[in-house]
Amino acid sequence: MVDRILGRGREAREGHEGRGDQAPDAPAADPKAAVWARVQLARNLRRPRILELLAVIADEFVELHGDRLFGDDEAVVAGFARIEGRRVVVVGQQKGADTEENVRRSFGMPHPEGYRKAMRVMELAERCGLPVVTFVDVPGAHPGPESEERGIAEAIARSVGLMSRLRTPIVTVITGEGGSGGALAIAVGDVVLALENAVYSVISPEGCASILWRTTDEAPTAALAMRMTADDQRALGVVDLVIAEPGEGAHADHAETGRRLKTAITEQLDRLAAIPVEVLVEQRYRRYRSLGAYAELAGPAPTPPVPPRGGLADRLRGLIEAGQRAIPAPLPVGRRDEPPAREDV
Amino acid sequence: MVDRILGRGREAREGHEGRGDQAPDAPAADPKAAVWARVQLARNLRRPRILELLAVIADEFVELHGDRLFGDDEAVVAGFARIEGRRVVVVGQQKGADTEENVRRSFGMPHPEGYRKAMRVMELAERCGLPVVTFVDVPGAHPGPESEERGIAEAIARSVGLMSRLRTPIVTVITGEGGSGGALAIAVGDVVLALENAVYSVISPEGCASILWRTTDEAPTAALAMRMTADDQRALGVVDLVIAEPGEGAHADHAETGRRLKTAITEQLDRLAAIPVEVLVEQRYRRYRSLGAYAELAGPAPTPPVPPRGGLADRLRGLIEAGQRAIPAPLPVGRRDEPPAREDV
Amino acid sequence: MPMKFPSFRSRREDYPEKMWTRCPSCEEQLFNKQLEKAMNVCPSCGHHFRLSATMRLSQLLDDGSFVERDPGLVSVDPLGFVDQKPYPDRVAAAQLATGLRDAAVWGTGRIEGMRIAILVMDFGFMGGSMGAVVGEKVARAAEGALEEGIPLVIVSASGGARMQEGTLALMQLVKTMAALERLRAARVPYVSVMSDPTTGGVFASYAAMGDVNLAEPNALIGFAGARVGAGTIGQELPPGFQRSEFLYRHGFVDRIVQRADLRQELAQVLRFLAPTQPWGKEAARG
Amino acid sequence: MPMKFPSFRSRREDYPEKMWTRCPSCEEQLFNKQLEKAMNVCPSCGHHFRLSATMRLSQLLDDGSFVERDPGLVSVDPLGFVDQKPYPDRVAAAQLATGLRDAAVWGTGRIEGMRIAILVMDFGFMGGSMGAVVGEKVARAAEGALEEGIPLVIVSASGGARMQEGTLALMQLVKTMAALERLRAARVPYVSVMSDPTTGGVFASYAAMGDVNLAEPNALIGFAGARVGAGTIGQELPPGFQRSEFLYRHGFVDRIVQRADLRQELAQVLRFLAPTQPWGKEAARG
Ligand SMILES: [Zn+2]
Ligand SMILES: [Zn+2]
Repeated sequence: MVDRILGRGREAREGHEGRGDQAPDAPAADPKAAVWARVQLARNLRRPRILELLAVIADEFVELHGDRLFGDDEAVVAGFARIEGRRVVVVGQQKGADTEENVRRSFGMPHPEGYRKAMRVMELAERCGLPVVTFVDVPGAHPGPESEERGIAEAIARSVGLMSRLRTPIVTVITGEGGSGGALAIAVGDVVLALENAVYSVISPEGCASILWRTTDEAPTAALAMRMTADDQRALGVVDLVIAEPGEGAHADHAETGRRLKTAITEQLDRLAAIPVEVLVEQRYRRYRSLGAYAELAGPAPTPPVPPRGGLADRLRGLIEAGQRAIPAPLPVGRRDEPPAREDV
Repeated sequence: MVDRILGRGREAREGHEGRGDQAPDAPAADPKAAVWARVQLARNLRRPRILELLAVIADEFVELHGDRLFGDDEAVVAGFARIEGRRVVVVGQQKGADTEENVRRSFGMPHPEGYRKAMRVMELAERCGLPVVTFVDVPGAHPGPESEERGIAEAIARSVGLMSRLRTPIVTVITGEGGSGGALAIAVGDVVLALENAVYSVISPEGCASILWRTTDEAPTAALAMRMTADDQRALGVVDLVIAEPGEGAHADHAETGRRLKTAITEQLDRLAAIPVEVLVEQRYRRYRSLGAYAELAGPAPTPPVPPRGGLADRLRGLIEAGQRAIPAPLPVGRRDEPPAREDV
Repeated sequence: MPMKFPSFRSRREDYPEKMWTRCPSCEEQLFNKQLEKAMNVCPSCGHHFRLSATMRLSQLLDDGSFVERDPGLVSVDPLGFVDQKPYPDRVAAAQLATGLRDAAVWGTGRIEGMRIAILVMDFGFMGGSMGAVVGEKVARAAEGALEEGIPLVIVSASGGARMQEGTLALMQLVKTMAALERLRAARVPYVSVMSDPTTGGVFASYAAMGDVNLAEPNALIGFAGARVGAGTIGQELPPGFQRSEFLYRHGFVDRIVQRADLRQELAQVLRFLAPTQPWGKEAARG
Repeated sequence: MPMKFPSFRSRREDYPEKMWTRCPSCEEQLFNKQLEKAMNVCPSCGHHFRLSATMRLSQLLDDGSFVERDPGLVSVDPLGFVDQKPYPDRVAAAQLATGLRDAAVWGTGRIEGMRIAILVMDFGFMGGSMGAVVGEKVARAAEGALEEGIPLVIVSASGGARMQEGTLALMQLVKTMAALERLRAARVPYVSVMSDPTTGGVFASYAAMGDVNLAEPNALIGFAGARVGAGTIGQELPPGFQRSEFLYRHGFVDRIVQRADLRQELAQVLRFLAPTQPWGKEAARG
């Protein structure tokens, strides 16, 4: 039996509660409260997002707009930036500073055109040989009907696929809320950094709680169970490096947060620039290929034998030849028609 | 002085009126009436389009739907077909047989998603190594505001660019109305065939007449002036081969029209299959690179010298240094603000 | 890691046989034998019941052609996840109920004589949710198709990523898409078949990205849960929202195919997709 | 082919100098010298007047850096096209009026020191329409940029394809796009600048397809003529239809740039686009 990744999971479970005491309003003694305090910090409205961070990090920034297909989604910011002389392409989600801007930016929840803009600009980065830096902070992709109509799932899938093979370095920073597929769509990188109070999860704690505990009141319980803090994510191997936040947290000191991020990003850019692109892309493939824990048992195939085809003629033949073949009964059909757990991812 | 393509233009002007007498209701003596009769034939509602032709030509047809971005535009039909054993990808515009179907198919005028579906399926053809056969019959791309909003120009430009470099053979057939950019978007090929009564033009005769003659009554005059018949287009080098129609025209005999087309298409497919793809794509580039007539004069540059930059400082410096540089007056600005001829292409 | 694996008993022992099933769509009472003969499609209204992985394989593949690969992959519990019961207990219960080790089965087989790699999902196993085992199987199926140069077919049935594996489940979107991108670059065809339901992270990765996307009629296909969507945004949902026909109309499904036609149409599409030149790492096709 | 080419006299002789121009937007009377100093932008309301090719080049390029290429290309009359006057007469009149041989000028130059290939269009020459000469110049500009490994900039101002050259004008869409596709494959950057107006076949080919698309404010940018669109469909047009801001909102323009900022912003974008590795047929950049 092989248990490939489990070690990292164990580490997450045992090692990293120690930093919980840095989170304000959260006694270290209560891990659930500590985690929930971090979720609140990650969602703090004054937390710096791509534009606030670029104001500190970038010497120069030229925003590019539009997906060349349908629209310009202001929930995603993309463009050229210069970071201590290094030319890069940047992509990130952006919320608004006030209600008017929040409406314009769909409260930071991208529609498909936001991800399609990101893809266009990342492809441009690949052509120009510019590295990509992404800043991830999103409750999730926009869940409205227009988002579904225009193919939010297709956009996420395509963007994830594109980033997995993009022939240029990608540095990803989870700066705030790493909300599921809407985060992942711009968070596939050669290296994944996270700010200390950032969180990353497959589903919102509220969504998880409402499905598994049947009440959103258990969101803190779900948050703890999902091990969504930056430190836990590092222990799982999903995040490579956690960057400490100054003082009370990133929201209280954009400038210092930006400076620390800048140091980390430039270090990574310089490290990745030294790797030949073929090697880089192969390493990135391996990085994601190895994420996820499973065991592999030896022994006989456990799946029930496949019965002959179900066409009427075949089926009749099957009945006539009964005894020669084992025809297991199909699963009772009723229970396969329950509604699915729809909030997954 | 080089006059590269003019010979073909001359040929078009002088040689090919002879077949006009095949058009019914049109005395050969009046070339304008003959051309106009062909325009009417090309627009005949019973003329076979891609689906009617495939019913005759194809042994097998599997339609594919959707652009994977926004919608499925039924004004464009795309899919796999088998033509006498040869697997191909087919693309074409389709009108409806009745009002209900015409509404569903936008009267055969594609929106951007129609061309984006075509591109998706042509890229699939390239990956699978299947040749592409396109059937062109369209008054023009859909001219409505939603078509503009979703980027009809971008879709046409991208499709034309894609076809110019697609690494698989492309056979294009103009079967009816070759209406401007909306036709061209699926009409870039290694070889361009046309049915005898097909027409091909840069703008509809009505549109041309309304701009240049200030009345649509002169549409037949414009049609003649634009030399839009299949024979004229062959003489210009835009069309490579004209396929005779049976009896009164394609609309009167779909079966025979299809059989003739099938012979021509399979001949071309077999010819193109023998050409290495690198050579094929280079020849296609050369085909379009050489279309268009111009002359090239020797002698000094005629463009007025470029004045120094117009920034205020530069301008002042320019005035101070007057006499050292020639500063021609700009063109009177007023006449540059006339409305443009908007119906072009 | 202590984990008990169920013995794989015949499921006849686990489920008392019922004679009748009520169609959730037309409410007709259907004789089970009759339903089974009709490929689990309601003969009265055409409702497509969900299929087990083995039923799906038997309906699609040439008799006796399926050879399962990587049957030994089983889920572990990287997060130590406990909700109302521990994750390992949920897995064990699903194994017991379905006779499967996880929500996907992959292997090679033939369809109208053509050799393919095929992965089918089973909604009966924890809602067909995708954890590391499903992701690993999809990646191995894609890599196997690439290695052998044979087309890949995936039949999806899933509520999305498996919450109990946290972001490691989310990372399976990358793992699967990265493998499919390599398949595409090598010009090996991939056909996605979406059955009821295909939602969340499975729809937002491999299910959406076939060279050709087929869907069974009226299957629920979407990204965000209808509850999430409507609740967050407070908008009314359009009619037929997130059903196959909605996805078809919006350009994400090539063809909606009745179950009775699926095998034949899949074979037809695969015959067209088969590259004219050999592809994949080897041109060897048996 | 008999065709008289005008002598290229100073245009001061052709146009009596007016002292004042009325702004079509705010109706202010503007002193021409003042307007010229303001780069032909109304100082009162910001209306961007159209520019001649030479004015455009002078505003964008480093002084004295422009070297014209292929100045000898002139239109011929492949169709023998006569409407209310013969096509050659229209060309001759336009040549006389503008001092240009056709509606586009291309060459090499520098912008903030960077060497680029640049093509600018002149709406004053038959509505900036694209016939074989404009198409040929765009293709040669793209091929020149590829050959030398320098970025390409095109400033469009056009009503579309030139009807008088029939489908040969339409074929220029293919010629230009084919050349641009080769540029893109070689990773040489291309920036499109759309000025008032950029419509029809020019918008439906190279103007829409920049790696970065810039547009001047309130420029008319669209495919179908508003008359055609509204007439055919009988729909009301949305506000701001086919203006730069409309195109920006719908995702087809990266940035709307005031004329006063255009040179600087173009240079900035070009500095970012310049590949980190040499590209094009040679890496030689002067
Ligand atoms: Zn029923
Ligand atoms: Zn004004």
